[in-house]
Amino acid sequence: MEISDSLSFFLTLPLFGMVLSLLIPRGVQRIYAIFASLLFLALTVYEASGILFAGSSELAARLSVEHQLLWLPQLGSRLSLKLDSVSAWFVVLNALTAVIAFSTKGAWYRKNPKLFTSLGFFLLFGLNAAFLSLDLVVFYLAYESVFIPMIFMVGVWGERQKATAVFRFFLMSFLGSILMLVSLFFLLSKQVKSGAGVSSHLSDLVALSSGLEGAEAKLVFLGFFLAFAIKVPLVPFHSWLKDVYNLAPFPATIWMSAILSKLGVYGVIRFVEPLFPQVLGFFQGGLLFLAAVSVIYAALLAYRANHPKELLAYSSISHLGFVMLGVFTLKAQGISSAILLSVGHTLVSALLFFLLSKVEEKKEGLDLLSVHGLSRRYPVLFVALFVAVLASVSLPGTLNFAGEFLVLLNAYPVSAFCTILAGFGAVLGAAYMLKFYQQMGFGTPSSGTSEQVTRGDDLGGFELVLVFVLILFVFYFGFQTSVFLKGN
Amino acid sequence: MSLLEPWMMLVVSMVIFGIGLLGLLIRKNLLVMLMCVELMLNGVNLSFVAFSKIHHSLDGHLAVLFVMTVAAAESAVGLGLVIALFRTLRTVDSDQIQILRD
Amino acid sequence: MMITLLVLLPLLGFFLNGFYHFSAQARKTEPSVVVAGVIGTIALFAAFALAVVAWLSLGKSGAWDVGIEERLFSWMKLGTLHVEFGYRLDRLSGIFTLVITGVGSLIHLYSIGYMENKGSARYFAYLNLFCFMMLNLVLGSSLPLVFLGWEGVGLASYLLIGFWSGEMANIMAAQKAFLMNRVGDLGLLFAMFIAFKFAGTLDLADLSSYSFKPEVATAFGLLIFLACTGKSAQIPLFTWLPDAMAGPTPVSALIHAATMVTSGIYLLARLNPVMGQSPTVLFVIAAVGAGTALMSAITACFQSDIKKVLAYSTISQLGFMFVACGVGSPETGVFHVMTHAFFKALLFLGAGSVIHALSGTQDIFKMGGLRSSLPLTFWTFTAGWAAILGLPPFSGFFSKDGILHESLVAAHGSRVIFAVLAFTAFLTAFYMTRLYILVFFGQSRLSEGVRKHVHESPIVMTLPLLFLGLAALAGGWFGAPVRFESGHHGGVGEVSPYLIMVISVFIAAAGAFLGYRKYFRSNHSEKTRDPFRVDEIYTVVFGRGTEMVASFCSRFIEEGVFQRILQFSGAAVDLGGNLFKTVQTGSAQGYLLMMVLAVVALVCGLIFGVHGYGN
Amino acid sequence: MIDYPLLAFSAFSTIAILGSLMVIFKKNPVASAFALVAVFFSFAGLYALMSAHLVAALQILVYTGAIMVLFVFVIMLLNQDRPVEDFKSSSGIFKLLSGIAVSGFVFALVKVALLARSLTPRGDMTEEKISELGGNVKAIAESLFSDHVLQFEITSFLILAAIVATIALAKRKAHSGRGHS
Repeated sequence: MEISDSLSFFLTLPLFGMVLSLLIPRGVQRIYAIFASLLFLALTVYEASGILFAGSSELAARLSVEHQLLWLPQLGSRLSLKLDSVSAWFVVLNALTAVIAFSTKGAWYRKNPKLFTSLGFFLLFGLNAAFLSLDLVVFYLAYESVFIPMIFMVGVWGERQKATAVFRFFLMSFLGSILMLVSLFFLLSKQVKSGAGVSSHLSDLVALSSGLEGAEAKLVFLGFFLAFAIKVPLVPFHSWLKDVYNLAPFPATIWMSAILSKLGVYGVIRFVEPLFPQVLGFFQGGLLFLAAVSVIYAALLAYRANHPKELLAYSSISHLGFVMLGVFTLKAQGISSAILLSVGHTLVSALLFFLLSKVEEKKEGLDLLSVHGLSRRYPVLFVALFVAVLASVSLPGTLNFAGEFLVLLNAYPVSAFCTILAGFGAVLGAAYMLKFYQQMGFGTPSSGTSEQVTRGDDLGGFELVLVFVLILFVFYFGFQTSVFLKGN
Repeated sequence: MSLLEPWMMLVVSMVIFGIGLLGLLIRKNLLVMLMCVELMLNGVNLSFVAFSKIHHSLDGHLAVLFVMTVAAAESAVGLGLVIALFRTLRTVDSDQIQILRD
Repeated sequence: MMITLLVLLPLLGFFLNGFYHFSAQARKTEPSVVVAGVIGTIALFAAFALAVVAWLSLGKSGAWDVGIEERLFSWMKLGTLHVEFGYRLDRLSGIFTLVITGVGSLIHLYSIGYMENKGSARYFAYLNLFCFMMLNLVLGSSLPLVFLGWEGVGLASYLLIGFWSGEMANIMAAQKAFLMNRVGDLGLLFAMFIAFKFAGTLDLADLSSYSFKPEVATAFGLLIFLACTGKSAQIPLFTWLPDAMAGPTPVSALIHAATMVTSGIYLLARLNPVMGQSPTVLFVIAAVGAGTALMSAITACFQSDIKKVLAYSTISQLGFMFVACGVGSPETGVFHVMTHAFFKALLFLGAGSVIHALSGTQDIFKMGGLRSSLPLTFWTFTAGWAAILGLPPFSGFFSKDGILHESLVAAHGSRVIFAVLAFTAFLTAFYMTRLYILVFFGQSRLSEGVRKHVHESPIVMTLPLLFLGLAALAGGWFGAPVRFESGHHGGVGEVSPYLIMVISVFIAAAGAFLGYRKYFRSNHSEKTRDPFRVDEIYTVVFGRGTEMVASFCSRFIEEGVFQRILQFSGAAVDLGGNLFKTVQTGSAQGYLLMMVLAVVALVCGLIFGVHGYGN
Repeated sequence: MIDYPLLAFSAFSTIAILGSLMVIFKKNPVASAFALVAVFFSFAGLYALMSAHLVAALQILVYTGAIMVLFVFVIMLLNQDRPVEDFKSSSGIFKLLSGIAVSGFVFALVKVALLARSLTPRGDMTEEKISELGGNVKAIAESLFSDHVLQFEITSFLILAAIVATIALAKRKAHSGRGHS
């Protein structure tokens, strides 16, 4: 069997990049990683552009490609990749996130850079496999494999009590994955019993799961749902996140908040929704409430947070609450809006963490209680940070506004109460983001930071271009939302 | 015709294997434990040949040849290790050798 | 594309100035205030010229619904929702556009004199950004676009209030403004959801002609009104405006007096047909407007900061406008918006001129006798004073009178509201006279250091003052055509407008006289007081409240429950590990035994009985 | 008529079993080693009974000739000053459990062995075929150097590795020994 399909490069190229990174000298690892990921981004956009910018959903559907390759016949598992208007965005975001994460500077390029770059490319590979696969076994494997580089990154370049963080991360994620695995095997064994051939392809499992009923369906649903709810995370399942975001090195944080969290969103949209439409409908009220509570509760926690990473971590939960609110409307429009918002969130949270990493790189501390007045030292950096903050509080004109607005607009007819509850998150969001920016940017500079602005310290060169392009995206797509919303 | 049948060989081989296993379980002397491993290997070899006989095939014999090679290599390395351990720890008691435990 | 161009010109100014700012920074120089100011002013002035042309092209029909519409592109299209990005200029938005660009360009001009070189390009960039957003607000053809402007002006206001970011107090004031506005914005957001759910459209023209069910109309109207209270500083969301005076004075004149704070009136006037569908909403608007007018007028009497007095006065005047909308006569409200923009901008710029002359002193009890040293400022300020008092023939006379009259005779007018407004007018006369006299008359109470530097402002500052003085004087004369159709009479029946005029002039004279008597010879200073302490209550209830809820969440729920569960689960795994650790004796033979036992069990299982498992 | 093969089998197997028991129950490792030699010889006899002549020869060469000599060498080389606390150190319950486990194991294995009675031949290497091919040794050699040549070559690597490992162990010993004393 040979892979001659156009989609396979999404998987093979990152692996190739990973191998290559082991051969590249240490000194040029960063340049190599940025260059390679940019190249990959360009290829990805080229490959996906037909679908992304198709004028209508029909055209996009026609352009979607599916590729199959049987590889685990015992489980009926095929390497079944599909690029359609849902996965295309996530694949592009994945490549983009890699570029941003590789562009950070720090210990990971000093201590064992080869490991770092190869882990990054492996992550790219795993996430692409997860986003493209229609086969649940392959998806599960990819979903789990993503976990490995994350653990390594936190473990090798993390701060202080990283062991605890990694342990908690592992515990929660593993719990979720195991539940998903149990549910998956339950479905497969059902299939065996029913006498039909084994196949873990989504469409075959959909046919099966529609036959499940009552408590059985609900339990299987919960298995899948909990795994994704932990990954996103939704509020009662979020407790692992604080420490991990806090202690992880910046690229890992960027990856986690920008794209790993989307894996949960994507899982719900791609798998849970078609597999368990009735059960989702049954739980809808509760799920919407959970999403709204996530928004508010995480916003309150962010308001209390004293460390910017922690604050942004909670803000990430809060925004993903909006995304999930859109998903749980269970309507095509709501889900489209949720995808729109998650694209916005990916761009903005990656941008925020990236800029924060730049602040840290300048050897400034990162404590909101002690670090002040940096905007004078790094004017360009802080202008960019301010724009990112504005996008994060979803100022109209940004992509995040369009997403949040449409999510709430579509959620309102479904549950006015949850929409209003989530809406207050917007006010709190402004409160904590402004607090974050003001504490760092304004006020009297803390001791050790001189008043003098030294150029060259500030954002410049490639980083400036990257940030500028990201900001441009956020605003351009904020107005050109039709790219995302074709036909629905 | 002789009443000797290959299954009898099998029984012997398994008894020898069991004795070797028992020795491995209850003896603490590393040297004796290595001997017990040899016993078990021999037991297996015997059953290889016996099955070979039953099946009218020579593959069992070949397997025995390979097992012997491995056994020779194993005992050489094993005994080397024992000597090394004895040099550093002055004992061949398997219970005393616990440097990897903690 | 005239209107689009008109909107985009300030945006161009914003980018040019922003670029100028950064390029100057790259060259390690301070941007020149003249260059930055000229860029900003020309952008605005060109926009004003375009606005005049556009206004004239509307024709003289005077009909409300004639408008020029320009559609640019499709913004959001999802399901039945279709939001066009487009602008629409009709009479209502035309008036606002003229005021924004006209007063705006004067204030830009004034700022050239007022601002120093330091950070001036940034300042003018923000100011241009504000004008761009404000134009979006009034010209946007659909609610989301209005919302874009709505939040955008909030942002610009945030940036400008906190312009002098060296002091944390300014930043906190800016933050307060932004957050309170954000609460109000929620109202607009939810109103949009309701509108879309029931009317299926967010287009302003479609929406105003849609008739809602009564309870929906009430909910929609109240939410819109909530938004307006935020932006226009009405009860309950008014406490940010006095704090917003932390920004540069021209900013206070432009944003917090002439334009942004009147956007609430714009929205109410724009959606008047929908508001009219619910008497409850109208009543609430009128009551809140009257209450705010009275309350802030009382508070203004106790202020000693010249800008704070004007700020409370602005809130009070906005209350008048809300009453006009609430009694069912938004056109008088809009008329007052216009005249108020003239005279309040004038007053603020005059105050700015005074502050500029006194090197930053803002306490009116440390001024006095400035009439001779600042003649031009004095005379223009007098025009503003007369206009806000409502003395004929100044502009305020026509518009304020109109509101007083309408509050009595319009469809939803009543005596109580009229009485409250009349009393407020009396208080207005009192505190404005107090301010006027304390600043310009009597003995000088300046400190020695300041006195030496007192000087009249440069021409770029006095020129706008003159223009605005002229507008404050004559701005009301062509107000008659703005009072389009005052047809629907209800309230308390016919009352002669002339009677109201007489009453109002009398009230103003009485208030002014009282102020004159009390302060002309008085020398003792008063402390600033807030008789209602609303701000403090808000700080406690909402500031601390949020703080407490947040810390409850983080301390008890997060640390106490979620993190602890995680710790426990970690401990449970540890415990399990320790349990199994006892099996791991480290004795190889122990492991071997276990292995053998397991194999025996397996083999026995395979041999005896469990055949055929899995088949 | 005396069934010589059966007689020989009984003799060899009795020696083998008794010898192995001695291997595990003799306290002195030297005694164990000599018992093991006896076991190996009797195994060679058993192979010969099954006409596996090559294996029988190799058994004597490799096991008795090489491996056992190695063992005896090592025993002498170590020259233990104090005997290993052999049987005393494991607890009674451990020994009991071991006994039960192993007898269960052997029981199960014998059960399997008895199943072999019903097996039917699957290959074609009958006695006649082997003698036709030129004898046991030649037949095995043919198979070894044609079908299984790869495995054969790999074993050479294994042996090479073993040699290297042993030498490395010996060398380290010399170093650490100097450092130690």
